[in-house]
Amino acid sequence: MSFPLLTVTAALPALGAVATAAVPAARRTAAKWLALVVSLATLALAITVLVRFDPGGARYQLTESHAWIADFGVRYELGVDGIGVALVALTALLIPFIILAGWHDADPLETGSRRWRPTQGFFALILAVEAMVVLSFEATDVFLFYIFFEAMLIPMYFLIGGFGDRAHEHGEETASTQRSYAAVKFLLYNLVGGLIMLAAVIGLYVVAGNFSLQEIAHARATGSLHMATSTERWLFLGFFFAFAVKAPLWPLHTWLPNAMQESTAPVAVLITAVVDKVGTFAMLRFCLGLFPEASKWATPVILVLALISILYGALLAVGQRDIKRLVAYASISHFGFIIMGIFAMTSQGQSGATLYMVNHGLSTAALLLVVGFLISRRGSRLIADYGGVQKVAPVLAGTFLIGGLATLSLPGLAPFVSEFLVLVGTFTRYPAIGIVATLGIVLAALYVLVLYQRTMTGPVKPQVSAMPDLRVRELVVVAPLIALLIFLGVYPKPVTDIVNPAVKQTMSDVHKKDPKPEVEAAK
Amino acid sequence: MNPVNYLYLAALLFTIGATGVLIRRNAIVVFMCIELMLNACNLAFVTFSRMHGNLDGQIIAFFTMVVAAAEVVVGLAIIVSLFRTRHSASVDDASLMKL
Amino acid sequence: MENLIALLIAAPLLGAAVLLVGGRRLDAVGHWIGTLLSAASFVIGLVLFAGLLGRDAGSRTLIQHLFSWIPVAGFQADVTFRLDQLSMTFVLLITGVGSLIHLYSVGYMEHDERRRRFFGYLNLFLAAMLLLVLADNYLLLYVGWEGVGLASYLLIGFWQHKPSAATAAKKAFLVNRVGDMGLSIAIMLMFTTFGSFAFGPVFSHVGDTSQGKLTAIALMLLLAACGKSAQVPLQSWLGDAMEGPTPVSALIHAATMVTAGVYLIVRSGAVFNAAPDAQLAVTVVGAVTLLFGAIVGCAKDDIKKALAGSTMSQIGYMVLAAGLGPIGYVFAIMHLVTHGFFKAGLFLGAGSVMHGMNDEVDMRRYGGLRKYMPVTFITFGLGYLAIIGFPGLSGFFSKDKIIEAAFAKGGTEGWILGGAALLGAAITAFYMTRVMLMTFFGEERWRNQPTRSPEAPSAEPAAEHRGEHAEPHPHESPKVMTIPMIVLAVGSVFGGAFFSIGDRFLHWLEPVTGHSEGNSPVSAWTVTGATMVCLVVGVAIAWAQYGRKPVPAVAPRGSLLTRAARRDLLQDDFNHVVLVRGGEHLTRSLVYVDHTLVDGVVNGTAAGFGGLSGRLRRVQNGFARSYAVSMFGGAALLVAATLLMRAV
Amino acid sequence: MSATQLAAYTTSTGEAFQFWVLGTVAVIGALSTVFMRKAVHSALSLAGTMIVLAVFYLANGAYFLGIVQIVVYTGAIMMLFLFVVMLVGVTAADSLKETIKGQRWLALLCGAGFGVLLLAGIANASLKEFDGTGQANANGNVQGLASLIFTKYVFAFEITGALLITAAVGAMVLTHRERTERAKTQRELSEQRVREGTHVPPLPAPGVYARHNAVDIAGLLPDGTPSELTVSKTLRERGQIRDVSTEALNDLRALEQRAEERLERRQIEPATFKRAEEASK
Repeated sequence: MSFPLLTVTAALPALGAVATAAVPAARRTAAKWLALVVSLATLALAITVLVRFDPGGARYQLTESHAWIADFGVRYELGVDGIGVALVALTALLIPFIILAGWHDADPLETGSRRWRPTQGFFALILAVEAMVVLSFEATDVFLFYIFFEAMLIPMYFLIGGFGDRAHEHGEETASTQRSYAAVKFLLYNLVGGLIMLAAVIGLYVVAGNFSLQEIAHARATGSLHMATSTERWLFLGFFFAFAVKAPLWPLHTWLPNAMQESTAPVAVLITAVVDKVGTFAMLRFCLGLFPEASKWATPVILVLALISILYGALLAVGQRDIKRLVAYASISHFGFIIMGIFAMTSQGQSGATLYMVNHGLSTAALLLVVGFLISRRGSRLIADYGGVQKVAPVLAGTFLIGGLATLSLPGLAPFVSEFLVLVGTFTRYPAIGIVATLGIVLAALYVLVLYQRTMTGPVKPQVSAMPDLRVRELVVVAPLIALLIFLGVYPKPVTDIVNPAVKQTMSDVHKKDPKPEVEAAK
Repeated sequence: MNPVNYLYLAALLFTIGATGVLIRRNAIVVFMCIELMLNACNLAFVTFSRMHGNLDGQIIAFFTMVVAAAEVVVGLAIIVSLFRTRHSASVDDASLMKL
Repeated sequence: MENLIALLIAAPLLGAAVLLVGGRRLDAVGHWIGTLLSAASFVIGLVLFAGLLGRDAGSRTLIQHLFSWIPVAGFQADVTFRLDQLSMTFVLLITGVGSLIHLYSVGYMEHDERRRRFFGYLNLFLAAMLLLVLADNYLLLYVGWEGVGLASYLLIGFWQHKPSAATAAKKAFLVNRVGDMGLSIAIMLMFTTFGSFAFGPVFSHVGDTSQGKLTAIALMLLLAACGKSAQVPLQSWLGDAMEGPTPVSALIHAATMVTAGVYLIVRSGAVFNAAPDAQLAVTVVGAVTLLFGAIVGCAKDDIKKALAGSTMSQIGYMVLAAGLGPIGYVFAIMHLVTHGFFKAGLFLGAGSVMHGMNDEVDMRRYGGLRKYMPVTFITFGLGYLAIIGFPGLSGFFSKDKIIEAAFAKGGTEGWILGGAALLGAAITAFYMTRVMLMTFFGEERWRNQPTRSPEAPSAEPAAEHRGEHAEPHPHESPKVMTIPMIVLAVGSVFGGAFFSIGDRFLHWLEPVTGHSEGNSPVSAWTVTGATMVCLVVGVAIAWAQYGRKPVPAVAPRGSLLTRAARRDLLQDDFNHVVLVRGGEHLTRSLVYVDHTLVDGVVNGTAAGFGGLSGRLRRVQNGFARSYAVSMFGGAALLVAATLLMRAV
Repeated sequence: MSATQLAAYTTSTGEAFQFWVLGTVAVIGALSTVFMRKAVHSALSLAGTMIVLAVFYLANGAYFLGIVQIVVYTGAIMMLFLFVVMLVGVTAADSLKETIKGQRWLALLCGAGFGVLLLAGIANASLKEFDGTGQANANGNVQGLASLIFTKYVFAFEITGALLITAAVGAMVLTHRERTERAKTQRELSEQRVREGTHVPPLPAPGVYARHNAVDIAGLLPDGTPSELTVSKTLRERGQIRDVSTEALNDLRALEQRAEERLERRQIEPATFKRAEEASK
């Protein structure tokens, strides 16, 4: 029995959460540092996982397996493939930045406010979310995955409902009501999805007799486990619905804008860059891995929905007045790209989608965190309240612009690679959809540049004239993200090397081959 | 005459008691009605024990009595303390179960 | 020697990084760092050029493979550079003109507190442009393609506090994005067709696929070229792009970036040659644009906008030539290079004029400046003669060749295109003469009047630093600005002759682009004669209108065409009405739909449950007795149930 | 064969007669328990029903239970009820008017339905023959019960014991008020009254100034205003105070008039009466 690296990677933040929550109320700063240290340690562990992972080796590595609920064949099974390991690394990488960016978001409000913000709780919840997310990336037992997939909601609910922007245009009362509305909406949406998924999970057990992803997939591949077509399709829909809610796919997306608008920027990053990735990841691993035929059956509809998400999200982003809502709709558009890449069923599309998950995490984090710094300075989320920031805070504006350019996937920055891969992968099999989706890059340029023009350029608004530029802490948060964006844009090979084998296996799961080019040109 | 008649009687009494519980507002009377129901049950038990020719029914009736006694003691104590606080023995006044 | 290629890009890239990240402590020396690094890149270019000349014409292609960029299954994108005669030409043009304009900017941007950043952007542009022309596959070219777009965005919007500048920058980027869409679709098509998008494999397998596919690819490439080179219908951004500082207009929007479209078409010659329909489309676009730009150029009173129109029309010439296929490729590039010289020179001259005139841009407030700024006058004049194709100067050779080639296409197309080209030449002569006369001749209209009427905002806020609002005192610009102008003037005088004598340029480029002499229905001399006639006519009309009569200080209402031309032939109005308004309505209605429909369904369900529970709640009246009733009723039901069960 | 064993497995006509007569009584008692307006009457009629049931137990051969029924229920529990009724107020007759909408009809409906179902169920059970408690009571009913209780049901028995103890303690806890400080002496009370300035004189005796001897009528103060203080606390808490009615005041005035005439005093100005009247209103 080797050292349970994966369990430890997930357990560390969990314990850290408990420890952080236990710090006495007065020692606020201690709690922050504790949380930061724990997250960094987790990052170190994740990096060791990354190093120990051998792209050429078995599909699932560093596996652990213990009997858990013997009566129902539920096992505590962990293991990571290339996709999982990349996402675990992404999560562990982002959390320290999130904590650092939210350093003051949970400080008690000034005297005279009726709400006291439990700092310890804030950071403990973030660590708890990290633990759940990491576990759901690692779980290879369907039931185990389901548990963490659902449990994630609880800390997220409190993070959204409990901690809002420091200053709010309508005052604290409306702020808290809107917050709770957003939190409840988030919870209900995801609970409904989870409920349907639970039904599907039970159904799967009834059909397959156990929950082990590998066993079921193997049994299906060898044909020893036969599923009626209708059964497979129903189960697939059950799973897919939950994942489509989590990684908002039109028309199940409306919880995301509220949640991101009302929560603080770091939490918004947590939602869109970390938690939602579980949805897309699970599509790739469970939907395609367990129900290949049904996946192929549903592909056309899903592709159309993804296409709608791309254009719809982009168009709505153009129409927003609230910066965070704008970013939220942009994310919806990006998730459309990811899902499209997954279901294009080409290795370019799926590698692109996986790469996209990582890059979107980085780019959205960069943009949203800068937005958070901006909002914390001016105390308003409305685009109209800004103008000419570039003049008074050039560094802030510069980072903002780079984040924005990453969001519109400018070549040379990481998201371009993934987006282009997704487009190509889709185009090779569904040219029409690929071409229409390309409109998304124009719209992306539109909403990003309009946002930048309205907030950063033009005459300096009096309210922003005294705005300070980025502080050291904030630079420490943003600079590494930007560096990573540039590096992965110029040299994405390290990630693709890890991802490609896993993608090849997924492709073989669904018995799909890339369409051959019309002319086999000499490579 | 067949002792089944005793059962009919018991059923009748029980129903009357139950209806009383539903109709009356005075807590004490409601309580009396409950006693009436208990007694009806006892009668039924005793009759059964006669029909089956063993004493178990009577035993149950006996226990019922004991429990009823305990219940009455506590219940009346509750009524008294209620009356002390709100100067009324009406069950409708204790309608705080509303949402 | 291949390893030097990366250095070409690395030098300005390093400069950009240093200048943009370095912060304020570099403010003092920043501009010199930028200039030195671009000059270094130019020197490397010269070394490589020498190296290429050292080889025989066949093997003048250098490939440098740096690393594998995006390796995914069949999709292999590498970072590989390709230096052949074509890219060499561009490298020299870009780095050469670029360095000169760096030098010029040192003087021009002297008073701007963000000069360091300006040079950082300039270096970034150089790096991206070099990447564009050195890339060995279309995806890498795409990176440079968007990179120059970014640089142009940043530089157009350099004076961001001016809303007009910010808007113009955004517009430029968006219109370019539409073109980029074309490029990316073209790349996808190549991938699905050839399984690769590197120049080599694609060009070598052109023969193996269908006409339709090639036409599609070529048209998509044309769309991209239209976006980047401001060709109809995507030309609307170039005029607004003049919001940027004048050196930017000279470097990016005259000499180099806007010619990238021509490069793309010439580079993809193999594809275009195999798709005649697409070639026809290219020529049409070129012809239309060269007339369009010329007409716009005639109507503008803003000197930079007038030059922008002329740029548009000159690039129209190049595109037209490139569309003609092997007959025209070489001349397209040649005109591109000469145009790079004289148009850059003209812009720098304009900048120098504005520099001396408190950044006044309205030519109706110039006049008689020749004796105040002689150097500017001479260099500008030489540029002027070059662009109108005065015999012996560079424009004469390159443009003349293009017109010949147009005729040489043969058939009615040949006649139409040639006619358009001739007409364009005439109009060019007209509007350039107009610019010349209004600026340097005539009475001095800038006397005894305020520099600038308040409603016309300053084009370039450098004035705020010098900031006198009295009558301007025209003066010659400093050496650092005049030297580049002189160099460019020299280039624009002798460049054409140097290239054409003994077809040097033709032989240099032929191995890459290939060349074929079309069978022209009319002899070369006839064409030249016709061109001369057009030239004279154009100049004469212009002199009649602006030389003899005094120029009114306020623009007359003018004919319908003039007014339309002042508004860029209503292109922007069209865009505004159709795209902007329509888009706004679309987004607004979608926001509404999202809120009411998509979200409304959900909230409606929630409200429904809420109401239901509200009703049910009434039952919970809190009276123990009514609860007892329900309990009792339940008991009764149970008894009934048991009885029924026994009965059944 | 003794009458007891006889009563075991047969039912004599005498028992039948007894059943029909006493059964009617029991039902009537139950009904009046439900429908009497005063709690006391309900309690009494319930007691009657219980006695009848006791007789029935005896008739069913449950001698021990019969006795226990009389002693425990009628003797102890009903007395407890009566005590509580006294505490809560004998005269507090609560109206039978229904306050909850539809409650009564629902109740009657459920009751009727339930009763019918129950009777139907019993009839359906079709218990024709029965074996009496003959050999069960062979060696004495009490002995039989005892042997069962202390063998088979011994644990239940013990637990009921515990239950009873708990109930007793609970009742005490609920009702008993612990006196935290010692009772104030009369002196301390008067001193406190002086300190607070309330009722410096001792409370007026009821009916003194009211010229009326009822305990439940508030006496009049010197200025003619009635004072509730004169009525005992219990009555006050029960809300059983009858105030000085206007006619009482009127004949009081008439009385004084006659006294005036007899003593030939001068007409006293009606102001005082007015004040008295106003006060009484």
